[in-house]
Amino acid sequence: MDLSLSEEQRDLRDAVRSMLAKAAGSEAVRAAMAAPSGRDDALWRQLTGELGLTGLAVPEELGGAGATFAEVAVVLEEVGAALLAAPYTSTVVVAEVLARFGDAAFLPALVDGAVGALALAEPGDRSWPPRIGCAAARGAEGWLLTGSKAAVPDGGAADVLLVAAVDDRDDALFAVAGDAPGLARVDVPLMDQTRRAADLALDGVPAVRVGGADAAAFARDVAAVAAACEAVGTGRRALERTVDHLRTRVQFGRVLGSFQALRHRAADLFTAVEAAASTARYAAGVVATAPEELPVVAPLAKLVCAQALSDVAAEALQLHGGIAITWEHDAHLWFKRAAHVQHTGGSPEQLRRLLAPAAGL
Amino acid sequence: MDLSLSEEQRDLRDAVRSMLAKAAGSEAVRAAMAAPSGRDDALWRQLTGELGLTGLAVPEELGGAGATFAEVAVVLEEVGAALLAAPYTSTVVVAEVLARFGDAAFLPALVDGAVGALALAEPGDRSWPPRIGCAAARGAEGWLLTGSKAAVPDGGAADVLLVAAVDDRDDALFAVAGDAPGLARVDVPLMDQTRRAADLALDGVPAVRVGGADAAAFARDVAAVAAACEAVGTGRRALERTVDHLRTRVQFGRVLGSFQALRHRAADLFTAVEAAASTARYAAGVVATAPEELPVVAPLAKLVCAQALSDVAAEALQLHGGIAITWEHDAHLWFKRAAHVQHTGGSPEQLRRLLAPAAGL
Amino acid sequence: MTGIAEAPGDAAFRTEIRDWLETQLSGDFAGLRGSGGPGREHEQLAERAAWERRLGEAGWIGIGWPDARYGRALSLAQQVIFHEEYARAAAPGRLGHIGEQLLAPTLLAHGSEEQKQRFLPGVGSGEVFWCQGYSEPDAGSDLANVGTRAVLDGDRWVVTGQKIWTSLAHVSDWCFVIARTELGSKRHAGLSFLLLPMDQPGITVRPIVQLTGTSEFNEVFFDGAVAAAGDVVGEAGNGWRVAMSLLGFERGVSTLGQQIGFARELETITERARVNGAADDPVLADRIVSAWVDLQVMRHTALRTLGADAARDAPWAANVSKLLWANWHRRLGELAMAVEGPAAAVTSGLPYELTDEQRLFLFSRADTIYGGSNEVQRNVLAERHLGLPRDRA
Amino acid sequence: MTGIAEAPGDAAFRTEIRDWLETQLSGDFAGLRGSGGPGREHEQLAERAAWERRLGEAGWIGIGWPDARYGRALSLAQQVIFHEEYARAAAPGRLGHIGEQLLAPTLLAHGSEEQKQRFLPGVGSGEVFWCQGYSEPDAGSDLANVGTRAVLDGDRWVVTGQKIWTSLAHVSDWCFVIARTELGSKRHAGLSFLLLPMDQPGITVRPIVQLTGTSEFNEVFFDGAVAAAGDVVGEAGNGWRVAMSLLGFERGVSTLGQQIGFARELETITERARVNGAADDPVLADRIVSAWVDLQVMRHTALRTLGADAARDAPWAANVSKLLWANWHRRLGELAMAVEGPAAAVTSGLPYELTDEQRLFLFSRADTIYGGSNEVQRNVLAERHLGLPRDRA
Repeated sequence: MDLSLSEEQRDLRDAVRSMLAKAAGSEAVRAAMAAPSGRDDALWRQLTGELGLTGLAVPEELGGAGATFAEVAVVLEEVGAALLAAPYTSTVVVAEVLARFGDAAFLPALVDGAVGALALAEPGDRSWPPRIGCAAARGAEGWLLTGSKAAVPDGGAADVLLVAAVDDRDDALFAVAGDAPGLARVDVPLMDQTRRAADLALDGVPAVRVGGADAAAFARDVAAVAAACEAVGTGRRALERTVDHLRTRVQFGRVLGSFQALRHRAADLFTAVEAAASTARYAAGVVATAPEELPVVAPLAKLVCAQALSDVAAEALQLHGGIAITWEHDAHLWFKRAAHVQHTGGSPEQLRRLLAPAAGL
Repeated sequence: MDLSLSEEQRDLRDAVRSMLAKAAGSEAVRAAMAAPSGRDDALWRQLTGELGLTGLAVPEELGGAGATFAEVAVVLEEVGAALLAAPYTSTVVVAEVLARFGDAAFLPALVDGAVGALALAEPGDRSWPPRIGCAAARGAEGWLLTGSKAAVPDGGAADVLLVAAVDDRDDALFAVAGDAPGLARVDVPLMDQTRRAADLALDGVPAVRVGGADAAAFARDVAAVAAACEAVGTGRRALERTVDHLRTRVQFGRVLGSFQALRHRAADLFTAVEAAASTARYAAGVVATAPEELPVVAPLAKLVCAQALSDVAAEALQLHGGIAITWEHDAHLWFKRAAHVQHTGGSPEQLRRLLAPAAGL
Repeated sequence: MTGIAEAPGDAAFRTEIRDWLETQLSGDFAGLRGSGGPGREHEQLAERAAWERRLGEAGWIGIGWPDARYGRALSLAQQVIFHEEYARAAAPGRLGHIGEQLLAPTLLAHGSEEQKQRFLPGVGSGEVFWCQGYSEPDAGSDLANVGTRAVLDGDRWVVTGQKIWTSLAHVSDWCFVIARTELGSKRHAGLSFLLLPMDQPGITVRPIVQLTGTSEFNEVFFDGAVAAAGDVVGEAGNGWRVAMSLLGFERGVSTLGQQIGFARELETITERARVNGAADDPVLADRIVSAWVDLQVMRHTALRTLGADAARDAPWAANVSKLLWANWHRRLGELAMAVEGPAAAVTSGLPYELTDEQRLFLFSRADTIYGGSNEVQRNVLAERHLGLPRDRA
Repeated sequence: MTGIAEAPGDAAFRTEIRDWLETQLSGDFAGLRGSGGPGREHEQLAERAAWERRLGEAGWIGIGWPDARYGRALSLAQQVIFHEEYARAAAPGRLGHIGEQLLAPTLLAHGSEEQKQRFLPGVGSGEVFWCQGYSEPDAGSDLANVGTRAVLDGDRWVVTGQKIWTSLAHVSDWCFVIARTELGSKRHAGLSFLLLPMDQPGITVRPIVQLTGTSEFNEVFFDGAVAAAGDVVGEAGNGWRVAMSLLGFERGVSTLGQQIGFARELETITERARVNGAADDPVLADRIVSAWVDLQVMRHTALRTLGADAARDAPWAANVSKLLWANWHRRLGELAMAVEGPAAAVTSGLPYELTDEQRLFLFSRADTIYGGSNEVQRNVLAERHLGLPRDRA
């Protein structure tokens, strides 16, 4: 596994970046934030069916591009950088899980614009990994799910939901169609308005079993890796914009960047972001080539990248000064995104406790 | 309680400071470090019998100056600033405990140059407050102590030892003469060579009961306050010396202090030290005027002042650069003192746990 | 132990103000408890204006003004007691504090007798509200970078320019403004401290929507706005000195009251942690205790800076206190979110109804920027109190 | 998964070096395991010199030198494997690394054919040791502030001045020195890169006693010391460029080996925490896991900077890696002390026999100062990689 970006990966990055610069700039993000769906439908069609970005790591015979999650990670960084208000991350996580565990029935749709969502956490539970109370029972024509899920990312718009539930033996993972009978979804308002989430109530919802506890764990881990990659992109962009500000903003008769105290803080943030980026990239490589490492590497990547983003976003506010406190400036969007990533999918303390055995404790 | 230094307190501070500047400069400290006793005997006589600094808070009728622990705190800061290699801190703690709880037999000697020491922690115990295993039994002519104590500060030279032991009911505090039969003392080598400590083995040592659990707790708390005041002095001096270095050392054609990144770090350290100093001063006032607050204020002061000193000492090394890594420079003495204060008398984590009920947890 | 020396009568004074607040805030103004704090400056404006008049009637405005003709010249201890009790009662955020605590001390120090007589009674009665026109959009932390100009035209100043981060501009009757009155002057020279009525055609107030979605601050545009020729405080051209002495008034006795508010915020978060299980996480519990510890340290530092010899003992008080409380409050916002856990991501409702924790988390980011940013405080400490060189321009 | 692409044959290579080290370090050199690391550079010098010769005989010195006439020009992957296995075996700290990893690449890049032939075989055989004369007492982090002068006097340079922080000067045969060879030149101009034999009357080595009480570094005094006229590398006056290219060689393949050493240190501390009860403190346990997490991140970063496209992908590698490892190692020293608890204050014995934890705690303070201090790394990152302006002199 070579962790430096290859020429092909750089080309992919540049193409996605320039496309998002045109189609998903700050104004577009704000329009999507205000839209009930939380997204620009035309852009979503372009990203999926047209460019095939949700199918990058889907095998060619299922309509995908046959690349790996390392290439998805390249896109995720750009998606994070643009704060793209679209269910890209959720969808590629579901695609990766289905490509590895599922029957392939849902995959062509996901490549072509259908939305995926992963439903893990349940109401009132603050543990991590989440405790699964949702129950799967065998009905006459297959599995039926009953229970509830809390603040499922992109759960409202999802065409395919992967739902963690307890079957007769253990945690397991099930696929549910968005229009399945017995499924009720209520949008949940988020502080990070570039995201959408929904609470789910499941009352005997027909479902297809994707896999057992290993599938549920794999899904959780891939979601953590995806969140990490996205966070790296947001953090790097927030830092670039902050450095631009330091380079151009004049105070006390000189550009801010000529103050060494600010330069040194920028250098420390750069170090944090690029170190985190290395870990995110390693984790993305592991999804494809060494999934047995995921139970350690995925929480590690989420922990490190969420922290790097939090550090950058907080300093981006401070280094921008008063303007950053206004609604018009993007700094609060990075900051809210950082808080979202930090507080969902396991707190730093929980993730470290999860990693304690790997650390020898 | 007025927490700003009064004119009298400033005079006391200036007098002690100028005396120590002459008699306890860096070379004197290094000579004392190398001496088996760890101190300059002539200086100790001057500080005690001559100037009466160990008796500042001892009532006049017992030979003291009749001031309060707030004045002792002023001296402790200077003692800490000079890294005075002498059993001043241990002795004033014992004097304060005896003035409050003891019969007064030992006090005149302590005012006149005798050394006091407080023996709490026991071998192999890393809990805080320490678990007391040392046993006190009633003999024919009074109490007899049996057990052992670990790394008692100034325990080797002490003429009067206050020893925490368990009597028939609870923890209690006993006074033991340094030459009491059954007491064996072995010097313990410390990383901070400006300090001395000894392990004690007690085998039926005759002792006078000073008080019960409240006396033992009071002694522990006063020792914590004294350590805090001393740490403030060391931290403030380390910062002053570091700021002097920044003001005078030229690199890249300019004085170091003209680099804003270094200035800002110095400003943060100044804030930490002066905030900690406020808490130490409050705690010293509480010793005299509101001892019922000590169980909270004493660990608080030790926690905060040890941390401030640790921060300053670490940055003092970094900001001095290579020279600070050499034996000749005083930076390593501050740094080792900081580690000593931080790791004895309760770790930061332990002290915060101790404070959790006060914090509402 | 309050920590600051109290005189005979202070206990009775404490009882008096406590009882008065209890009566008022259980009666007509019961709905105002907890209203109008930071991040909630936009709430219940009419009721809070009435509350100011009630305070004025009862003689609780200007208690620290040293001139007994206008204020009550109470002792430092009694002023602290007032602020402590005010905070303890969760009495509402003050609409009149800029007039009372910034404008009035400035007039008392630098104003003419006529100005004092004309302006102080309205402030003291809680009927006239003031706002502050200092910061400008291009200046950032550099207060001396003043672009707003005022030209003397007969018996009036004509003011043109823009101020920003002006709290309460939309409810204020008057504004004090630093403007450049000498053409071509630079930096600190040639500035004047002018008093302008807000209700005039030359002034436009535009609220700034903040990251919370609410508005606490405003931009104020001056386009041929007018001040009477005599409404300059100190002398024309001497505005920098007047303005800077005002910054000195911002600190002081209200600190201990502010800390009571902080303590209440922390208690709420701690209680929440006990209820939702966050306190069972020992690492989070350790952070909660750290926050509590640092609050005690701030209290001890405030007590020290209110001591009799504080001017000698703690000349750095304003800068150290600002750094401590701003950083503490910002960390408290982070802690509040951590205690919420995954619920921290979810708001109370549409369109953008933040939870208390989210509001604290977001709004406290401004604490380290406004009122002298962390960077400015560090510069001042390093240059003025540590004797380190200034940055070369 | 090693993380760096391996070729066929690499596994066999790993087995070869592993077996060789196991044999050697169980045999004649069994006493050298763990010897001579940072803070222990003074230990077992004679045995470690013999070990260098054994390495040389076996062909393990110069494996990465690109010129096959002198070295083995092994692949990056194989060099990494060598360093990993060397670290894993706890083989002793290298006495010859300055010659092998700094001087040799410099000669290969800038030296004459005659210089290569004369000096490289001695380095490659482990028989000739080198030290580095860069830093000067008045210069601190400012390497271009060179006061040491060299004057050409017939067929020899006569060198006068002082260098400091020179590791291993007391055991070295040769020293490479940056000296000012053009009278009156300033900063980077007029410097030359000279090679001097250490065994001559004009050179005095004085060990620097460090905060540990031991000596790792030296001052080197040049008082009419002599270098042959031809023993200048590159051209006279071109020394800055030669010296700077050498700094580039310091990073690279040894990083992953260094991290294996770090992992062993952390494992020891973690094990100690399990045994002495420190790990039962959840806050300390959290810190231990943090240290482990950050070590993984350093490993991923090292892998990235060894990738095929690293020059484009991570041009900042040297600076970021130095900041990461130096800060990590310094925090590890603090963690080691916290794990010890009250025992951290007590040494192993008189006169000043430090424990391993204390040695780590104290010695790791140098990590953020030497080899480009944290401040220098941040300057370089800000100016070179973020495009922020330089500080104005």
